[in-house]
Amino acid sequence: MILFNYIASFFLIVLGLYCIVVKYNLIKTVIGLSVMDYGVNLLIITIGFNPGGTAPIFTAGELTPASYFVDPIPQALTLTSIVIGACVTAMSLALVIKLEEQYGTTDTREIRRLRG
Amino acid sequence: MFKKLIKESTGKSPWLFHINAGSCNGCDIELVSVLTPRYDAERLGFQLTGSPRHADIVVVTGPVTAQSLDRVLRTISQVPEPRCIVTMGSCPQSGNVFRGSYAIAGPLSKYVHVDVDVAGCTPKPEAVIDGLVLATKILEEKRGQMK
Amino acid sequence: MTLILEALRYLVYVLIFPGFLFCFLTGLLLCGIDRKLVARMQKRVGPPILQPFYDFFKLCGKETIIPAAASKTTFLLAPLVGLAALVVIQLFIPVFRFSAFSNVADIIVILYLLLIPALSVILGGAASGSPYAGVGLSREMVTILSCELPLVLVLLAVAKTVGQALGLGLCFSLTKIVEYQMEYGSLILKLSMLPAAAAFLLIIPGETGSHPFDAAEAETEICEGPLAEYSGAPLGVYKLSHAIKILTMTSLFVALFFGGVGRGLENLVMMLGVSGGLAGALIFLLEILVLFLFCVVLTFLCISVVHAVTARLRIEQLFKYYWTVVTGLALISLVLAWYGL
Amino acid sequence: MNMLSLQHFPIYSVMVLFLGAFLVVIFGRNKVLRHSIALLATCASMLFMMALIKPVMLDGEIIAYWMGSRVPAGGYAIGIAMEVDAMSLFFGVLISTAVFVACIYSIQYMSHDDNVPQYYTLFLMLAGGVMGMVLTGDLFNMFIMVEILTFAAVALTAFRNTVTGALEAAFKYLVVGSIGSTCILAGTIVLYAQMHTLNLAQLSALIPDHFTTATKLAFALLYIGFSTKAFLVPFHPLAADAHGAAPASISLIISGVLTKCGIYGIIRLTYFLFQSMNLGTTQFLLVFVGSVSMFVCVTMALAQHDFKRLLAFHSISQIGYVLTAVGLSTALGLSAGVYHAMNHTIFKGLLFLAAGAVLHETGTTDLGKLGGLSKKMPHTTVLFLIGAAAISGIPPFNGFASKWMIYQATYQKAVESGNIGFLLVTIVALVTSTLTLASFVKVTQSVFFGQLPKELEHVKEVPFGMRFAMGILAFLCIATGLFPEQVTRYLTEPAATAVFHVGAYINAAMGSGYAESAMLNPPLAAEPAFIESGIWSPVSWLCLLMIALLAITVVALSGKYDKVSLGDVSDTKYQLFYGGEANFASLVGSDDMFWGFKYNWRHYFSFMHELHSGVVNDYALWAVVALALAILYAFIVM
Repeated sequence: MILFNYIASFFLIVLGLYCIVVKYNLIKTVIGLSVMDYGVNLLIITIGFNPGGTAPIFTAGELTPASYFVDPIPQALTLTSIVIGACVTAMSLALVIKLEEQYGTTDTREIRRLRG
Repeated sequence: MFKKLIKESTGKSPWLFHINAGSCNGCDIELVSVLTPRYDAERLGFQLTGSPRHADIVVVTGPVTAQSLDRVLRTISQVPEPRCIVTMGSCPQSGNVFRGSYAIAGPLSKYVHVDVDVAGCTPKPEAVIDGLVLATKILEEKRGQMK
Repeated sequence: MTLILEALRYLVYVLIFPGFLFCFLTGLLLCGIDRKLVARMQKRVGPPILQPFYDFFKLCGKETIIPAAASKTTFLLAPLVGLAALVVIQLFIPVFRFSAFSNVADIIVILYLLLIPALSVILGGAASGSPYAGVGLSREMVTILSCELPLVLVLLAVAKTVGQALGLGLCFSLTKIVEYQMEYGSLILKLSMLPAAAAFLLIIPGETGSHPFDAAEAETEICEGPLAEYSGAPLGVYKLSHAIKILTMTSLFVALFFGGVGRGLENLVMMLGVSGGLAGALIFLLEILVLFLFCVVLTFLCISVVHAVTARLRIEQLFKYYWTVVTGLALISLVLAWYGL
Repeated sequence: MNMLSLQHFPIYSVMVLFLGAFLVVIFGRNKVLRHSIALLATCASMLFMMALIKPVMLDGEIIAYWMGSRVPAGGYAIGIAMEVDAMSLFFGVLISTAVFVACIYSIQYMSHDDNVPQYYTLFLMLAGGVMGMVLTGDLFNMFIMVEILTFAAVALTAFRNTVTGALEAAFKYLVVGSIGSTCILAGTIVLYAQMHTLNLAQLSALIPDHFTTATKLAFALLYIGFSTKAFLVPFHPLAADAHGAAPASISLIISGVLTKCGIYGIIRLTYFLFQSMNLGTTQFLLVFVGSVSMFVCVTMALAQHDFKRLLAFHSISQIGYVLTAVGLSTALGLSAGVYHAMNHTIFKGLLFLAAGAVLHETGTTDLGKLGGLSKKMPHTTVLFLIGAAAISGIPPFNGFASKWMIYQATYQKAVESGNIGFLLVTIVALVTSTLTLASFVKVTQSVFFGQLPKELEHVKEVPFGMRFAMGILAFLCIATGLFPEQVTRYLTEPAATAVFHVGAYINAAMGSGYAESAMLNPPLAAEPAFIESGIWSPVSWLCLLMIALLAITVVALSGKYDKVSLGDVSDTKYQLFYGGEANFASLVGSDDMFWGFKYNWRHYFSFMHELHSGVVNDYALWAVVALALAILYAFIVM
């Protein structure tokens, strides 16, 4: 099962990159970025996952060396990463709106005043 | 001492700037021939320069056409002091065969003080060298009068 | 007391030998000899050998016009900086065993210092505001670019050869390079250094901006390029800098490839049986004389002959020539030096 | 001051910036308050860093600060740490100074813009992110700081969204920057999966002995992530776009500071985490990428006709120098590399601020439309010339000192290793330096000298505040150039030494004895030797030049050669010589400037022009290809 998670996360990352590279629409580029982010998030959470482990929430005295729980750090990392991903999406969408206003298009092939 | 050195050097190193004021090119070719191995004006320190700012002696050829007058005067004014103006050939002195044409604004001496006239159509290289040496003397004198 | 004497000594270095006065006299003399030689090769009488001196003093006595479009300070200061830099380079180049300031700069520093005179021409031209200067300075810059690559290769080859022989790995100190040659014979005698010397000989006319590599100051097409608006004393300083650059490049060549000659001179004086302080003075004078003779021969080879037999190259031909032929020569030398030949 | 209170300085210097950002949001409407908050925050941050110079640089202390005093227990770093060794501090001092100068400059530079409070908020966020990134001791924190700074930098690039290309540049930067950040995150998490820690010190202790395929993948991912932040080839088009479009004070930060973050990341990655710099393959990777960056970007810069875009390409070219020197893996190389990094921040900052001054007064940075500004803006011209001379490596400015060391280092490496490839690097570096000079000659001629176009007659000198900021940098340019010995002794050599004392870094964070117990070959001793094979004493050289100049001037004046005549343009005598024509505008186009050179390289230039197509997909594709190549390189060769 875990293996499937890894495959899925790498598939998502590659899918996101593919979308960024191949699609000429700004919105699709942003979607590609998000998909790539989710792929990484899935990877993080998979790394921290222990099959059959409990939630890593303990009160004082409850934690023993025999306690079996999922790794809490990747979960914290994922939360941070999700927040950052949301920010990136919001920011890029804001830029897309402005770009559409200025250039009158969302085709990346026409948004190339800076080149050479 | 420096002043004397400079005065003597001025006589030994006159640099030429050549202005073609509508010439037929006869004088221009003769001026170049002055610098060729046969006459070799460089032995006296003469040198053709590319810019009026470097020149001591301005050599004007041609009858000073109305078109060129403004340019000739501007270029002459851009030559630093002390300077000498030499006209070469009959054209800038009298207009030669072009005299009386509506397109001629000459002679040059109407507009600026000309130091040496070398007459002829075209003057022989020997005459040109003679005229230039005369101009050199005038140059040296002018330098002597400067403070 | 010793401090004052030291200071006086350095002042003499800077002002008289090998500094300003030496540069002034020798440079202009070399320039005059060059003009005379070219004239003789063209079957002309030619100007007197002292002609550059006359030119210089005449220019000093002329009016200096500053165009309204020029930036005054840069326009007037640029030629002085260029001249000062050249004098300073001359201080770093050892005259056989004698070197005024040996522990201040190495050959990479000299490589960069050689840029400053050219830059002063560029900066002065730019400050004059003339469009002719614009064209001229762009060509000047391309000339610098062209010469830089082969020059770098030559210097690296020399550094490698000497460094290897001294067991240092590499040697960038010019004094050490000359000392090495005193000990083991001139570098020109080495097989691997022959192409480098040839390349350097070809670099000399390019660096000094003389025929056929004078596209930057082509007086017949772009009115002397960067110097178009200069008149009077600043122009004289530029002419002087040009003359001194001939001296600098040729004496650099002597220091790099003919350093071993100094040993021969010492032996000669020893054989004559002179000893003590007199011998030192004699050697010193001989060295200066020999250096000057070398400079004259090199000027004749690289500047006069080339001037007399070639026509001016276009700027892109110049670039191509330096980055193919001359760089190729220098590269051969570097590879040979690398494998210790 | 005792060590205990000094311990808190790193966190203070990061927090004042974030606090400032927060306060500007609240009190930003008041102009005075806003400026004083920004100035105070950046100044305080700089002072905190300066205060650490003595204990960290000179006494060799390494500060490890654990948030909430959660010190490592049982050999595992549980808490989040800030670890400041000489290398971190070096970059910290550099960055905080640059930020402070940019802040001074901003006050008058941004006075005509709208939404200035937001500008300062983002500016301080950016500064805080950068400071946090170099001072932190935690890999994930590094990622967060990288995200903050990327985010702020993108927003600031798009800040003047009416400027041509600002939004476009921001979007491209965001897309490729996000790919880079994602790479850093993925690399971090792969390392975490292997080592179960995120602390840099502990990772440094664990990775060298557990070098598996997965860590190789992490290396490739982290390398690509950091090189996106440093804009190394093939990410250089982003730098050009972003620097060109951002306000000048932000260009200073992006070029002088963000790129340094990338370099810092790469140093931490290769020297500390993986300790793989003794491998020829890692050296080759860095030196190769560095040399290619330095050459490609300088040629790209030659083809530019926008002032700031040209500067942007140069900044990557100079980063190429830094990376090359760092990749040599010698003490001298590292010292030279960080020295050049410092110098690059100073002179490139100066140049960007000068470009900003031109933009502020004329409203354009197009080289074709400018000219003759030296008569209108004399101070800016002088300051620009100092910067241009420094970046071109003209002695005695600072660029020369560090470049000189880099040449020594590369050539020494070539001789020591017997590898003729390093010799090629020396030659490329020297030629690149001349090409740099060429393109700055072009800028000088087309912006500050030459003819003044009619539209620019009204131009005035920039306000004092902007000149003051530039003056500080110009002073630093000269000072660090004149006293290279002092700079290397007090700043760069401690930083380079810290790199060779990885064991001390680990022990400072994890408790003494940890490195010896956890590692098979603890890298503890290794006193690096800084051997220079050349001679260069700028002060005596400058004295000579001054004496010579003085002597010549005295001779010139004593001969009464001062027949200088000045006049105005109405007198024909003082007009320029145009073959006799009256004054007419004729500019040498900046594109035609080096025709002789470009003609011979025309195929190369047209190829490069085609390649930098400006389409974001292409740049993303380059990123993906670079990632793939890096992974392949790590798997196959390392």
